[in-house]
Amino acid sequence: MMGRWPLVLAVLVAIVLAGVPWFGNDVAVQFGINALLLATLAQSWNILGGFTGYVSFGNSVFYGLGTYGTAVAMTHFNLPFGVGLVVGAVVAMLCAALVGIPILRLRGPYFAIATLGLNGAMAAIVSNLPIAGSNIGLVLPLMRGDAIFYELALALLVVCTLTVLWISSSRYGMALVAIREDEDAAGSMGVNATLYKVTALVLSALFTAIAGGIHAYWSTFVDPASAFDTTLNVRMVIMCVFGGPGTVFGPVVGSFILSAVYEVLASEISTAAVLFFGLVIVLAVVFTPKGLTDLMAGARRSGWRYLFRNIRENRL
Amino acid sequence: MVLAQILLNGILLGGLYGLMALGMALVWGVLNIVNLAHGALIMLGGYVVYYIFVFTGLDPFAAIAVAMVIMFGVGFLLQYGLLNLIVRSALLNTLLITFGLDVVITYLAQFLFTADFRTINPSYAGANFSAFGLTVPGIRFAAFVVAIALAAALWWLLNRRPLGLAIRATSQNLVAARLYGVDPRILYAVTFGIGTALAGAAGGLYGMIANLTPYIGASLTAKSFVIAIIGGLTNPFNVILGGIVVGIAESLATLYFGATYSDVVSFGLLVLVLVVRPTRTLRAA
Amino acid sequence: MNEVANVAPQAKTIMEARGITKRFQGLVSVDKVSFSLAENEILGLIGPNGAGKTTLVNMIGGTLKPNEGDLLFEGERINDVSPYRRAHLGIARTFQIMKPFPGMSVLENVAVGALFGRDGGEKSMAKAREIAREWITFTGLGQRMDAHADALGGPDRKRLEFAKALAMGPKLLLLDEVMAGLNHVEVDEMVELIKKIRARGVTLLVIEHVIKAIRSLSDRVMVLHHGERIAEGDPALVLADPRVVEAYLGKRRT
Amino acid sequence: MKNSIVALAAAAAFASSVGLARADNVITLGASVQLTGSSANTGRYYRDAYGLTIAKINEAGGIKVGGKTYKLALKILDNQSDVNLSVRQYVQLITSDKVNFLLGPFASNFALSDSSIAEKYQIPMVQGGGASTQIYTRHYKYIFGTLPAADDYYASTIEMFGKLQPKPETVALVAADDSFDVSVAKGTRERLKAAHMKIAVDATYREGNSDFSSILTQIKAANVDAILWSGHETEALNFIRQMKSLNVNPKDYYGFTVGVPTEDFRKALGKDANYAFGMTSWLPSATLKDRWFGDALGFAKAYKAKFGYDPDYHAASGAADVETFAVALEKAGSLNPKAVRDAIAKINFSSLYALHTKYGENGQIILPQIVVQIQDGKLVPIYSDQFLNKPQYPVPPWNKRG
Repeated sequence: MMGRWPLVLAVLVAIVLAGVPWFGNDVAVQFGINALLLATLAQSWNILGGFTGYVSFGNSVFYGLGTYGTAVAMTHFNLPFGVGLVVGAVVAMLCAALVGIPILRLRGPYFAIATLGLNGAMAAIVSNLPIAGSNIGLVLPLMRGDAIFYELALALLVVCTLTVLWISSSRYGMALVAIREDEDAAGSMGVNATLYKVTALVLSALFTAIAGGIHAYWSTFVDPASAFDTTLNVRMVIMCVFGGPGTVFGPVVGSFILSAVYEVLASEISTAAVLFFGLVIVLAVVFTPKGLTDLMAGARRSGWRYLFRNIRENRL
Repeated sequence: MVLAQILLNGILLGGLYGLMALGMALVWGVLNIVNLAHGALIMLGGYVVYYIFVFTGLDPFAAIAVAMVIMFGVGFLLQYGLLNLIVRSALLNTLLITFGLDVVITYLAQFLFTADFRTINPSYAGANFSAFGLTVPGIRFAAFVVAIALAAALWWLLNRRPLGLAIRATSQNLVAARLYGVDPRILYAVTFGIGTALAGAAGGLYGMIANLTPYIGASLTAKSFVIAIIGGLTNPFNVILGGIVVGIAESLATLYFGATYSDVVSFGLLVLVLVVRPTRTLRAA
Repeated sequence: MNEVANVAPQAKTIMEARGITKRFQGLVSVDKVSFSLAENEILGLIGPNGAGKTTLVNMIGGTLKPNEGDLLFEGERINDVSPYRRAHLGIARTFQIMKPFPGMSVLENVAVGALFGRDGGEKSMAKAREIAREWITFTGLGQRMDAHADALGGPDRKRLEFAKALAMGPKLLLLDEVMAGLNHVEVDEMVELIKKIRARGVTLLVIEHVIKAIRSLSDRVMVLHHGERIAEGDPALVLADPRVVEAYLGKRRT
Repeated sequence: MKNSIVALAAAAAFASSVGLARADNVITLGASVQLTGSSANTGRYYRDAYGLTIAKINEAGGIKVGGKTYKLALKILDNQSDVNLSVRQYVQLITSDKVNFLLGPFASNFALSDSSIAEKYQIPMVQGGGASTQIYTRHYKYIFGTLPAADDYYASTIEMFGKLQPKPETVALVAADDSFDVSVAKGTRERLKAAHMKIAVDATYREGNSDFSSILTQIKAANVDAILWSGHETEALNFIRQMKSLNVNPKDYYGFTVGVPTEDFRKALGKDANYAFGMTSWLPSATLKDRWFGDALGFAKAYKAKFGYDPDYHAASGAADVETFAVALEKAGSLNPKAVRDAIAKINFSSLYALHTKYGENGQIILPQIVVQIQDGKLVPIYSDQFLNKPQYPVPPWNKRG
């Protein structure tokens, strides 16, 4: 399905990125940790959203659970970071499995809406849990050495992307795509849709939660507002959709580009960056509703007219 | 007595909640757009009422009527100039674009109105009266009445006027609008305009009860969203009823569990309703 | 051919419906229909539009549940078995409103059938592709192996729909109007294909409006009208039955 | 293919960031503050106070460190009221903008996470926006604060209760659920207990809440003598307005941790602001002598002249943060972060903000809260360790007001 070139390049990129802490400066590492974690989130979202087409606004639930699982394990039980990550990941996966079974019965928009509500509910619940520091949050021990966080984030992204690579060429991935293309037909052809959807959600939760755990330890502070942040979830969606949902490298490329653009804006025009962020979303939806990969294919075929063809297709 | 008063609080607040959700439910049900900028439009409406009140000295309730006309225009233009371009694309895209709109409107509001708190504070703002031993805050009572009246007006429009019939027909089938001799683009814009006007009214009433800041939008969107789902998208009175259910549930949660639990209750209700009876509440999308 | 129908009682029954009924909001779509399918039989199912044919297929396929009655497959009651499990048991179907996976290539579409069909399907991707290629060639789509499903024209989509079901390796195949919209030559080809499939031991339930095809294919024919079974038996006899002619053909005459 | 090339380019782009060139006679203070977003209303006090104080110090010729004269400069970023962003911006300030020292953001939850960055990079941060004790219980070495401990906010109020006639006996305690307000509630609870007062209603509400009717109904039913309230300014405004519309009248007293001293509060409520008690760690007075502004009055005047609104304790606290660096730098005689940190730990000087601007063992300033009340639209200091002015007490019910 995929040529050899992208793979070779991807490996090269990964090697270059792994070297950043040695030849880059602190800023690059800082930016890198954020960009890599965001790329991981977009890639995790891709597993469910890109392959099965189920638009989840509940991934921030798993991010929050990973965050809190790690934080609670480290602060209340003095467990090492590695164990904290596992705790966070297990909690998030359990939640994904338990919640996934009822809400993945919902199709399309209903599912998106239910997950949106789920995130609100989870934030509200956690902010009432004393063990999670209620609404105040938890302060984690401080660890110096951002290079470690950086390499961890990179490793996570690599593993997550390898997982997606495997999915894209496996029987498992065929099932997910079949569900996306037509769930009823897939069912009639022997695809156990519930099983595949729930496992995809659980896989997605796994990587999302670990990213949350890494972020928690790195930023040393978690609170419900930032752990269960719908905006973060929207960002995952935008990055994935921008890069190309259901592709292997699209979400990663999409999130790298958007992270870089946003970082430049945030430091150059500070306040107006938000406005720009909003405008970009609006314009992107109007002109490139099918994402970057479609944009590139479309632009190759028909140049700038591609943009207006999209409008013609979707307008009233 | 405390319980009775708290129920009353919940019901009165619920009326306003319902009005907030009314516009969202209309736009959602007819245009199939889940408008995440709805709360921002409520906020905008609040500011419009505030400025009319402050600069012309017009009574806030009269100002709401004026603001509804202005907000109708805003909504009409938004739909006609922007949202009409994407209504036929996937739901995800309408979610994203309205999220983007929310960000833009909030930013512009903070730019134009500053982050200062604004309150629509007519002389009678704190007035109250007693009934059956309960204290009834005047403004909240009035807000409740306005909410019911607007729901009734919307019901009348949708069920008794040709325009309303055309709108309802459109929600079933896009081409149907043409049968009524209306350009669907205009019809969509009018529908969104009505939704925005209702948001404007809700914003004005909200501004008389609580402070306006440019940042209230997101939480109001979430609230409207919950209520639109609980109340359903088809009948305005059910939406108001949904608001009242949420208002009462939140008030009782505050009484029995503490005020920090009100969100647990409303979001919990949302998820429950969706999981238990998804198709009852929403039309097939 | 007629012999098969006559010896049906002795042949092993693969599927049986006992008085199954389906109502939609009070309207009866299928009304207490009973029938059975013998192993390796071809049963033609005809009836005017809205007679409940597709509803019946949907109930056998599992996308709809009957309100009353029992469905048995190889002696087991399958009323509550979900569609994918029925596919694993060996029931495959085509959809009247075709449901190809539009974003997938023809090969991938068919491979899904091989990967998840009878007994849970083939576990190896390579083998599944192998199987898929065979069936694509078998149905005459060999030239379009790598085309996107949504790029196919009508007749090719029918073939794709057919190939997908075949790749599942079914024991029982439900064909819902696979010949609609095909020209004479194509119909003849399709009839030949179906005969070949039967020769491989598959049992078939064929819904069709093309009477010529039904006549030449079926061992038995069953007629539905307003959800009720009004006739069943030897194709020649059934198609000549005045009730059938009135219900089904008569309407067209007037 | 194309994707991968873009990725490679993106990777290269962030592998090669460039540091800022720095003039060698300028000391840059960096801060990430809420200039937009939900906390922008208070965030501006810090932006303005930082800017004003730095300008004033430079006007006076800058500061002498180790025999060399330096000017101060300010690098301020907008964290958009987003904690995650503020953390990233502090890192950016340190690593890419290469600021010398850090000033703080507004609010405890921000200070809580941002202080970790200061500690991580061992760059001193003096912050005037976070009062929660949580910030100081982590034994960080590089974080100092000019807001007194949140636990103690109601200390002077409760002390005053003992001297009031009639003495309030039953209290309703209402607090938001964020870091600062939970600290306030915790400390207040302990103090009320020690003063043998009864907490009849103890309610915590969700940060950002706009409807208090249920809580107010419970307070009304409990018929308390006093309400002690802790939260954010916008919530305080909503609380008072709804108090009036539900006709809730504590018999003697209602007080707020925030809001009362600000001009906004009085403007928004008009006459309904009267009688509300509050507290402030700072009032502009001539007794607070200051090296750069003369005294606190001079600061207040300069501030109002430049920005058009009155400063409150947030602003004064922010100004004190800048002055702390100025004084400590001169004392340390070096720009070395460690040396400056040690100097800050030892300083004790009179500023526009506090007679004794010095930091306790944990890094937090110790300063009493002055009880204030709005009387006829004016802010009047009432009590610090003795009565400063006569309180209008007990507060009249809503329907008995002019």
